Amino acid sequence: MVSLCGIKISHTYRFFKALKEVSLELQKGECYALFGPNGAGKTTLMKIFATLLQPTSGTVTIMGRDGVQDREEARRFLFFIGHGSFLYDDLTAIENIEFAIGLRGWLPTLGEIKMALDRVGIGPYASQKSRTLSTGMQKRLALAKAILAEPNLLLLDEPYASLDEKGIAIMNELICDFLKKGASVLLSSHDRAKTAEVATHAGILHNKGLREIPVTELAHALF
Amino acid sequence: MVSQRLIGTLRKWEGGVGILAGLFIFTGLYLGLVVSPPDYYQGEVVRIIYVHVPFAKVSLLSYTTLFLGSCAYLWKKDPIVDNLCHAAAGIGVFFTSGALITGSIWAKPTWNTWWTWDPRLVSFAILLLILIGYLMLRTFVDDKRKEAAYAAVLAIIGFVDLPIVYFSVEWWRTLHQPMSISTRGISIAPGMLTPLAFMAIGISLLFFYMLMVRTQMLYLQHLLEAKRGGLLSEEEG
Amino acid sequence: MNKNKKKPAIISIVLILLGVGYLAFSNFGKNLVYFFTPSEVVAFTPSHYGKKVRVAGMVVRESVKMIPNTLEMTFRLSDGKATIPIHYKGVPPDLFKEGQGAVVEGYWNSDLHFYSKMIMAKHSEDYMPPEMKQAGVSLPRKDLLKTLQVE
Amino acid sequence: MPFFDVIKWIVWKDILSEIRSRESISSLFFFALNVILIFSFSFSVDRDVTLALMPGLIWVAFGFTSILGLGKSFLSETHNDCIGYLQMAPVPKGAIYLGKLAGNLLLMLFVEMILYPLFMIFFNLDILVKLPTLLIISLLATIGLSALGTLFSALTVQTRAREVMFPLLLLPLSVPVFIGAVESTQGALSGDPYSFYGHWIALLFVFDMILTIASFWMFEFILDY
Repeated sequence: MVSLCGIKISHTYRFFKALKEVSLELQKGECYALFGPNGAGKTTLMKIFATLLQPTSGTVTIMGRDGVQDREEARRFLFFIGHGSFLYDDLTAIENIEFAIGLRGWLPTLGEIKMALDRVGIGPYASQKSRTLSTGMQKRLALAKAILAEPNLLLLDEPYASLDEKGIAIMNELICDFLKKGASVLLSSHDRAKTAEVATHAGILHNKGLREIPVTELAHALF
Repeated sequence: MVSQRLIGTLRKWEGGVGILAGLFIFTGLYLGLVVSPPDYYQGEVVRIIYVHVPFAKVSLLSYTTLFLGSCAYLWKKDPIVDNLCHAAAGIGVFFTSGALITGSIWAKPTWNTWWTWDPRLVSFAILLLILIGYLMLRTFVDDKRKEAAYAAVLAIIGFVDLPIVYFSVEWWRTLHQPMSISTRGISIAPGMLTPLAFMAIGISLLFFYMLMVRTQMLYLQHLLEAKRGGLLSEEEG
Repeated sequence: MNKNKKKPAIISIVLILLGVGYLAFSNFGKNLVYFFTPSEVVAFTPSHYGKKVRVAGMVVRESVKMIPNTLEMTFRLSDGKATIPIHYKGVPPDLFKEGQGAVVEGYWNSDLHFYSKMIMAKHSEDYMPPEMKQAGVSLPRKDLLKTLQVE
Repeated sequence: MPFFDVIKWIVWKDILSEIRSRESISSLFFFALNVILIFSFSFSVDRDVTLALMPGLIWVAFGFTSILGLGKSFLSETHNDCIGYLQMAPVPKGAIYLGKLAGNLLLMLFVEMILYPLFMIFFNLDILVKLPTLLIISLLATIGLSALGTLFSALTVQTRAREVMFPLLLLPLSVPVFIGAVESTQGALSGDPYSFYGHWIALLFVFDMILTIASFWMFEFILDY
């Protein structure tokens, strides 16, 4: 489905964290959780999958498309929720969704948008300018976009950050939904207990390499 | 790796090119300043032609190198090509300002003005501004790869823009003698052409020599920075 | 570059070349005058008092007269058909000589003098030693000033 | 994803944001008003002199305004990392460029349309009859400025010293636009026949065409380097 082979980012790109060879493959319905200390390269790896960064060597393949050469094609299949909220401050929540999904080639009806917003629990704020939304609500809004975008690969960079209890529960529920529909999810996290609820695979980025760990150990093991 | 091979080649040839450039320039200067006759009209002042014209030609050569290098970088994304472009731009600033300064010095006694709004003068001034903007832009971008791509885009847009600048100013006003060496024939006496040819070859070789040295310098500088940042993997270091 | 970009790319390059070609070869460029000749200036005199123009011509022999105790001088500029009197204030360039070409920037005043503070010597693109010039060797290219030559 | 839909979405988003915040329009308008006021204080009241300087004044005012307006056109994209979303969107990057260009063009033209009457009032100009020609000149020159400005805005907005770099890159390269605009405005204002200044309009057209095409292709390397 989705794979990353022998990814390296090397010295010529002065300010990037170098990744030593990293290889990782995700099948349909799998959720891979990335752990690792700050600066281990989690975000770099996510960005490579999101086709925002290109590796110096190695290949990225998303749904059979080369993530470097055919990245315009590959991008149709993925959705990335990162630290930036991708929101335009002066547009309302609904308009932001319309724009974001419109760029992906289809326009959801108002009913569909409202339904997605209700699903993530921010239905009442649908017509508010997004600058008035709190960080947690912005994250939920991003999640509503992901529901409508229906990606084959969902990339979540620290999805639990700035979400409240309820938000985390919604997040995990939605991740399970995505997996059931056959999507693959790659997420990076520091919260082992919450991640253990959804992850099917886990790995730890350390010394710029990736070491796989059993999911069953996630909840209690110290690493 | 391509970079290593190229750096090896540069290191091998740079000495030869440098010595050759020196020989040509010294011969050219001797012929131009001592042997060649003064001009029938301009007198001794004409001798600045032996510096001015080669400098002007080599500024264009360096910008063409920068343009072609930038296209190649955007195509292949090879970092060493970016180092080459960076080097060409810096050297371009040297030759372009040299051409402008010697031109000014020449223009004062002959045209009675340091500067006139002539298409070639304006184009060169704008070329200089583009090159300086290019070098400044490079210092203001944090991410190495972004820096290279942005710089290449700027160089290409500038190169496309220059002919329009030239024509717009030509239409606006001009005061510059037609080019002496063109497809229409050569109108320089042989005694003056020889030193000019020597200087033109010598300064071009000087450009290539500087380019070779500077490209290696920039390459090594990046290597060093990477090493300091601990970004170098073992097999590359 | 993938296949569906090839056609637009070719069209783009063709359009850019057409644009530059237009600039280079349009008729407009050929009709440009960088400066007027004295006979043209004489022709449009009355309507152009006080307007800045550039005139190119030959400095008439023995016409240059310095005005004592000032930095001013007068001379006549000619293109063979018409001659205009010039009043110049400033230091003339080294290459300003009688019988040679000059470009004068200034304006036509109502006292029928052309007032100028700027003279540019126009030199040709021929470079050769004095002996060759005396021997009457002519180099292949014609230049603008030769067409203005009077004598 | 159809090419023109992307353009439409970007323009829709930019215009809607602008209508909501009125941030650019109001700042550009008051900035230009200040430029005009300073001009009117700096120059003599001699009508002939004013008329001779007018084309230059108009384009200095428009030029300053576009530096301010175009320079921040990508600023809204850097908030909340929206530029990252544009990069990841499965659309041709050239379409995003054309969308931003169209938005900027509309904004700049709107400001210029407000400024022309102000020039008429403050400098006592009689330009109503010449307005159609002036509008065509403004349109062509503004396309050229916006084409370069949009590209350079994307290029400088993610660098340090954005405010310095933007005019430093834009001004030298837009020399032909300013020469063409001033010369043709001069021709139009003085009532010369079209054949006297038509070539300047042609120059503006050629500039627009070449620079828009070149920037269109180059934009991809800025957004998706």
